[in-house]
Amino acid sequence: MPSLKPQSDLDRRVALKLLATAMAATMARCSRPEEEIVPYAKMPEGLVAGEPMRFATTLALSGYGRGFVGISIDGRPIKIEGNPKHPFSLGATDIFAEAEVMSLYDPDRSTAIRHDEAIATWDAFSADWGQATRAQNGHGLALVTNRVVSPTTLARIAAFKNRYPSMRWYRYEPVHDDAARAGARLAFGRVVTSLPRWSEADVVLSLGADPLGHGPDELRMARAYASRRVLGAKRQRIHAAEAVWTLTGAAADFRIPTTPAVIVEIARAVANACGANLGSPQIPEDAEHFVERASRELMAARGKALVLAGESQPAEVHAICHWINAQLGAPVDHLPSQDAVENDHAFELVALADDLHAHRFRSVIVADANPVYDAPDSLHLADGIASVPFSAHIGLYCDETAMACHWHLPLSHALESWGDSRALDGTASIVQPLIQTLYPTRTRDEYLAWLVGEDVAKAYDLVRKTWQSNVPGDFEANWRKALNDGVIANTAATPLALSLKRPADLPRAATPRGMSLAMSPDPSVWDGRFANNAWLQECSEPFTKQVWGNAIRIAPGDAERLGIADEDTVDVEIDGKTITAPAISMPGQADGVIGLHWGQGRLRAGRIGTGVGARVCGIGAHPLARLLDGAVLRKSARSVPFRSTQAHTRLEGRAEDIFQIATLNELGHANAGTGRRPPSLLPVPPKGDYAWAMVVDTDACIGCNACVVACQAENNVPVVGPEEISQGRDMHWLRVDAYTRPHGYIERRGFQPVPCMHCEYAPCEPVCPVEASVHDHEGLNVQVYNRCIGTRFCEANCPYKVRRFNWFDYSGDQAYAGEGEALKAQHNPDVSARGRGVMEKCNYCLQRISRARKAAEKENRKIAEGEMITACQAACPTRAIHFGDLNRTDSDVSNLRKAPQHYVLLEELNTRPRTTYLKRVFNSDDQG
Amino acid sequence: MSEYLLAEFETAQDALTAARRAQENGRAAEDVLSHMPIEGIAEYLARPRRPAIGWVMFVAGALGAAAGYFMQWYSAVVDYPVVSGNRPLNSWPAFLLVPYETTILSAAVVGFLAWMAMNGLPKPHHPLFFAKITERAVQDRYLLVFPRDTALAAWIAENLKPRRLHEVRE
Amino acid sequence: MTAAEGTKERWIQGIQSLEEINARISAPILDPAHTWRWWAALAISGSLTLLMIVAVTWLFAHGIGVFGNNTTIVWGFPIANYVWWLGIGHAGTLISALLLLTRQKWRGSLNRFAEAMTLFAASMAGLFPIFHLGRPYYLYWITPYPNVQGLWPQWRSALVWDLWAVGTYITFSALFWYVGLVPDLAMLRERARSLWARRLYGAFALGWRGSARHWEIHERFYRYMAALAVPLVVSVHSIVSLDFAASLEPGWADTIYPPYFVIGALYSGFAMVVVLAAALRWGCSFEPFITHRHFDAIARVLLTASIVMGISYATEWLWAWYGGERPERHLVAFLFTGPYAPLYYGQLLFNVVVPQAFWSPRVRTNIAAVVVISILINVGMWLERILIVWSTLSRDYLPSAWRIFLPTFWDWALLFGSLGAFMFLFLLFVRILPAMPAHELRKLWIEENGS
Amino acid sequence: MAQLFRPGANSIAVAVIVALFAAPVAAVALTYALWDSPYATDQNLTRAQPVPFSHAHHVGDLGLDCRMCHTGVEQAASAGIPSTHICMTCHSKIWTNARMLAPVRASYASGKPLHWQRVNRVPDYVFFDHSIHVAKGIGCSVCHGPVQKMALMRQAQPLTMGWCLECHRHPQKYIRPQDDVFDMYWRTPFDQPEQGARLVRQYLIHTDHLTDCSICHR
Repeated sequence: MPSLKPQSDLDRRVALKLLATAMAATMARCSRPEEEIVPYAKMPEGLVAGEPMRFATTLALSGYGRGFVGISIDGRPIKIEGNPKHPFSLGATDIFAEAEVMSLYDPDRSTAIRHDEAIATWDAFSADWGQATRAQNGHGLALVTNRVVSPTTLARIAAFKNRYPSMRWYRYEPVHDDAARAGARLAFGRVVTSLPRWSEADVVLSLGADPLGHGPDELRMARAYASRRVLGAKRQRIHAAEAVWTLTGAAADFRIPTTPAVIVEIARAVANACGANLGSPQIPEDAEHFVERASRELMAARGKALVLAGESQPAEVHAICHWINAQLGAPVDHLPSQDAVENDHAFELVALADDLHAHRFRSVIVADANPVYDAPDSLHLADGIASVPFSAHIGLYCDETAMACHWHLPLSHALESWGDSRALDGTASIVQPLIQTLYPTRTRDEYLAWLVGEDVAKAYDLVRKTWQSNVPGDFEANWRKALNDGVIANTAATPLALSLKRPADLPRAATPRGMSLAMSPDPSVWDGRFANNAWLQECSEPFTKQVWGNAIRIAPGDAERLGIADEDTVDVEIDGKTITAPAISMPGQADGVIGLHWGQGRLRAGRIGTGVGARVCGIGAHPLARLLDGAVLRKSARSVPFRSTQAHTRLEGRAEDIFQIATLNELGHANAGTGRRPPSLLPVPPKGDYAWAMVVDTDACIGCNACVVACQAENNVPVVGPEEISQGRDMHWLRVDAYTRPHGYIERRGFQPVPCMHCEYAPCEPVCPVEASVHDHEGLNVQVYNRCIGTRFCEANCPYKVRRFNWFDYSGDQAYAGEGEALKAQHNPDVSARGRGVMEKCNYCLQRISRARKAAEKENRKIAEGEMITACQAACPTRAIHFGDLNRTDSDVSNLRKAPQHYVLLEELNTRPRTTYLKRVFNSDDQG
Repeated sequence: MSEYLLAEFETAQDALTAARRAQENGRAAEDVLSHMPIEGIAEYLARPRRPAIGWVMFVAGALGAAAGYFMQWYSAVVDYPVVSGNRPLNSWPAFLLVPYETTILSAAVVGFLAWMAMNGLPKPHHPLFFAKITERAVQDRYLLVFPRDTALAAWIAENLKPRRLHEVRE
Repeated sequence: MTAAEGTKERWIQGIQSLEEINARISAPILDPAHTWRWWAALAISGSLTLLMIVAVTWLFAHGIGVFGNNTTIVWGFPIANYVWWLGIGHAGTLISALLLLTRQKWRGSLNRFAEAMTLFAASMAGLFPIFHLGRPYYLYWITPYPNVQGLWPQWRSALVWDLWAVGTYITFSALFWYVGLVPDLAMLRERARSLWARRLYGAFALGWRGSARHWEIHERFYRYMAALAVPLVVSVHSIVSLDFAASLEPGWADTIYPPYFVIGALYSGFAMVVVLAAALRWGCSFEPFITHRHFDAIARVLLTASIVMGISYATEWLWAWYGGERPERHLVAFLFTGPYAPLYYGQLLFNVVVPQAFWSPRVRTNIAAVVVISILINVGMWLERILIVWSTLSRDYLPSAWRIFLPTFWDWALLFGSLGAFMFLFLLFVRILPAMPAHELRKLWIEENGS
Repeated sequence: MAQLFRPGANSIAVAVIVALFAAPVAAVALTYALWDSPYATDQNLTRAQPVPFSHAHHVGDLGLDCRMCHTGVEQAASAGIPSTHICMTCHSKIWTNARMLAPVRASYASGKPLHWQRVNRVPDYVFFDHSIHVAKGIGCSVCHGPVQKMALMRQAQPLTMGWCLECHRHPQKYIRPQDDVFDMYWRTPFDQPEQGARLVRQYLIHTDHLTDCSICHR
């Protein structure tokens, strides 16, 4: 592996300081500092200085592995991209994968062994460990982990159990699937993983489910979803009944906001329609039409109809959905669960707490988990762990749990580790490091091996050992292929043929006392493990556009009833526990339901994440619950700022022009766009070798933000921090505007990614006094940072407001929480870091265009269609972003520009944008 | 080494009449020193001339305009053409504003220089300052300036009736 | 105006001799009375100037993030202050030039200090675009100068036009002012007591001795300059207005902007002249030169201007409605109902309603009243400038980009600091240079009283 | 006796006025001259190196090809400073114990890289790419000068933007046939005007695009 070598290119801030003295320097000689070039002593294999290298690797989310490709330059990982060969990446990424490079270089990562906070040594630890486990077979020894599906880790745990037979292993995952597991037990008598073949469904009914939301299955689902929305494909009809907005709900053709209790009744009604006899459903009449239509269409589409239940639904509803799907012959595979433990997650967590308080343990190892944060305060885990004589925490950070333990052992980041993992369907892939460990850390497997005395074991050997035993044929060849492809061939599980139990009666949900809390993992920091990642903290929540915190989302009705205005700080009280956060009212959310996100309110996340937002998972008696009743909402005495990157999501009567919506019928009648240009007095643009253009399909876009973080990683876009956000400042080159507008009789929400429009008649250019904003011959509107003097006339005159100004030295001296220095290593060396006082903006990944052009020119050919891919385009799981050359009449973008749903943002200004859009399209009620 | 006679008058009117009479008698004054401009007195002086400062400023302005436009045309069309908002390289309507200003600027600056040159200023030292009375000339008096000459002095005292007659010598 | 008409009708009152004029005019310089007023004023303005220096240091040290600007409202106080100060800077040259060409006698007492005001105000204005820059040390990139990159300014940018307009304007005003000063400097050369003072004034008087030949050239040159000044002044604020009008933003891209800005400039400029005139009259006992009639005359100008402003505002509303473009209409609605509404109503009140009091002669001749109203007008005009900058950027085409501007301490510090610096310079001016054009007043006095 | 100034004052005054108008112009002219001079551009500057490596010896006398040590030049933006191992491929056999080479051997033994002083440098916001220039017939000597004569490496050209533009505007003046790119002794042939124009067409070089800001700055 190449080692992290100091950046050989000149420190950019020095350069800027030099520039700053340019004027004076003309008078007195400016003595430029000597600049050193440090070559390798020994050049690593295959490395060309300054050229990117790509390694297939695996990153886990909630334990399940997804295969990605890591890009490193001069041995520094700088970017994560999708791995087309991996069934759960399909070449796309999500925000968590993109942000891993940020976590890798996080200066707050734990770098040393600690004993009661003080830095300690291996020897001290092993001595103490020996003490704790001497002369016993593991009696009173507990191991706590999150979900484990990695074959190697499972092998290590087996070995551990082998060495300490009577130890107890507790595994729980904060973002769990207990309801689905229980539902499967009811339906099939065993736990299974059910994977819908979404793309095969013509009609989908989602009962509070969010298959398009973040999670281990998002990328596969999103791609399937998009495959039914491309031009010409038979469009899917999606019905969603849900309490709070989900990305799936936003994508649905027909959505109805209902309380969880009503969703149970809807399930009952649909089941009855399929021939079950579960008593008469109690459907409020505003939902009747929805239910009737959904059932009718499901019936009509037998074999191609699918019903999905959400985690917030009780096990019975999941069971019923399995039964309905069976009746409908739904396209869904039931696979053996990769989760090695039979018990449910919440159950295990409670068991752990009970055993701790019963003082059953003399030693506890918490391996890469943070139960003290995840578990509700009612379990008093911190005290429990503290009461154990020997306790050790293995983790990336000195987090809440590390504080409760005596020992803390620093964990290696995935990008510096060898390991393996499995995807939801069992597809195995290797975790391959892109860099040597930055600090003296070890992987989870190494620690586990080491705890049973194999202290020499290196992760690399452990992984190879695992696979030597279960890969037939020439191992070395398969190994190289596995590393190269990022997947291990034929490791996916085969679907089970299961006998289905007839559904027992569906219990009537008791009408909730007080308001109910609908809780889900945070769309930016997930279950809290990414809370110290500045990119993700500044990545806005899809609907509220909130950053750096979590809001209490309430229905407008409740807001009115309780006299709560947007951004008021409110208290949510439940069982004596209180959550305080700013409130935001969400048109289209069910009355009586409060929406909350886990994952914020970390107590010991690091300089970035500590104290941001409110801790939601601490409340309630039932750990990891998705739904709680009996909440009381009231205005708070405290005041917590609501920080968002978009203050206005209503379109103020400009919907027709800005966020355009069409029904399939309207589209049918619309005649195809001609691509003809409106008249202008200005001359025709000069014809260059290429005419780059982008078409963004707002119909495919599900608002997952992957493009935003991908852009940030690719283009060294700095974070600005909460204070600056409150000032109304942000730096994202690509923003996803969230809009809500009534359409027909329902509230529509949609997403509009807005990069620079690269207008042919760019308004920003003629107003720049120094030619810092100019056009090049390939139609790019380029910003020359080093020429910019910061008049900001360009942004003032930009109708799309896509330009971003460095009010402070965000990427250098004045970086938020001193991130600047730490992230030098992550910076993409092909992109300038922008200094204070200059304007910047999207440039269609100019560095990639330039790389592609040079590659082509060296071979005296032109860049091929699809050869040039922007960072946002590469990341997009739904392929909503199309990029290419308008000079080719046959190119993707040229064709899309002729599509009937094609439109130009603010066309009346005749700025001739090169970035254009496809309308959001919905099925209408009538057509089948 | 020049020496003068200064005929002092109380009012502009007296000065004007005196200057005219002197000129009619072929003894036109060299110059008049006054604390304020006196309409039309210049034509009664010896060797009257029409100052051409207006023409100087006009020419300067015209040149300024040409230079202003040329600078823009040369830089934007010839030296380094850059595509800016796809405007024509020679965007003449936009290029008219700078020349407008350069016209006025050069006319004013050149005019100022001409103003000094034609007045022979700066001249902090001037023989006339040897006369104490010149300090009143810039405050409230009127002085007709003649070459020093005894005969002339007598004539002046006789015909022009100055309030006083001063001699200027080293 | 001739001596025939009664003393009431005279522009200079209670003066017995030319010498008295000279004495009164040089008094503030050579033997000042009640200096404590001056020192007090100097102390106040001095401390404000200090505040400005601190603010600028802080600004350059930390970057323009210290302002209240944000991602969409990228322009804020500095631009508004720039436009406002430059507007004030318009009165001086206009008064001396336009009134000279139209042979207005009341010009005499006003032009000298009004021109000084112009210079100082224009200098203040000139500073703000620099404070506003992200990288102020590269300001010179806007100028065409030989450089190793082979680069030029981008001539289509209104900011480049600004540079030339303001640069020309300051240079021009300085020359115009100085040329007018020379004869009076000569007077001071003779009246000053200490040898060094005499030498100093002498040096700047360039050896002016009141020669008839000089006077002839001087008169011509001065009139030509005046003739140039008028189109110049008109062009300057028209070009400034193009910073906004040459864009395609709602509320900015209006053809009415240039005239509207020029009148606005006149308006605020004359208002400031009133304030300074009153101050001089009081502080330097210039009562004989600055009479009620002067205030009355200016008040009439202000009244006219206020009506024109009112019409301009109405025109904007009309166009927004008649043009029918949603963003335009939305913007006007936003002005009346949005968070800036109080400021907007203040603007309308101070700029259009209050000045209507000038219809009454009693108000026009009551100096205190005229001064108060003029101050209000200046406040109103500043509000207009800031709202022009803010409101459009706060309500742009895309609702997703809508934001509100919240000023910071440093925004205010620079505004009031610049006011202090302006006062400071003006106070120095009245103690160093003749605040009244002695030679012109002597001429005027003679015309009014016969020799 | 009311004279404030001596007669000499008149000429002094005139001189002052003239200076007032002439000084700014002179200042700008001087600044430019200075800024374009080697004094500011570091042209012809040599720097002290850990090992006094002589291109004159290796290229001039021994006739080594550039690519032997600068391995990246055809594939990458940076030509690449040779790793110690590359030095030792020869110097493990010849001059094995020359005192001059002690640092190299030390680096080889310890694995700690040598710290060279950069000679040819463009600012970090300029993205110069060796490989494309080499691929399009721009010879090493165009920018690096007669390296084969340089005992110690020095910056042969001003490397100012104006200098870059000259070639980007008129590549035909400098372009060579592929085979001559690494020829340090290449001389502009008499028929360069025709040959240059032909090569520019042959290599598909579009000069209008060559002066786009985005070619070098991102």
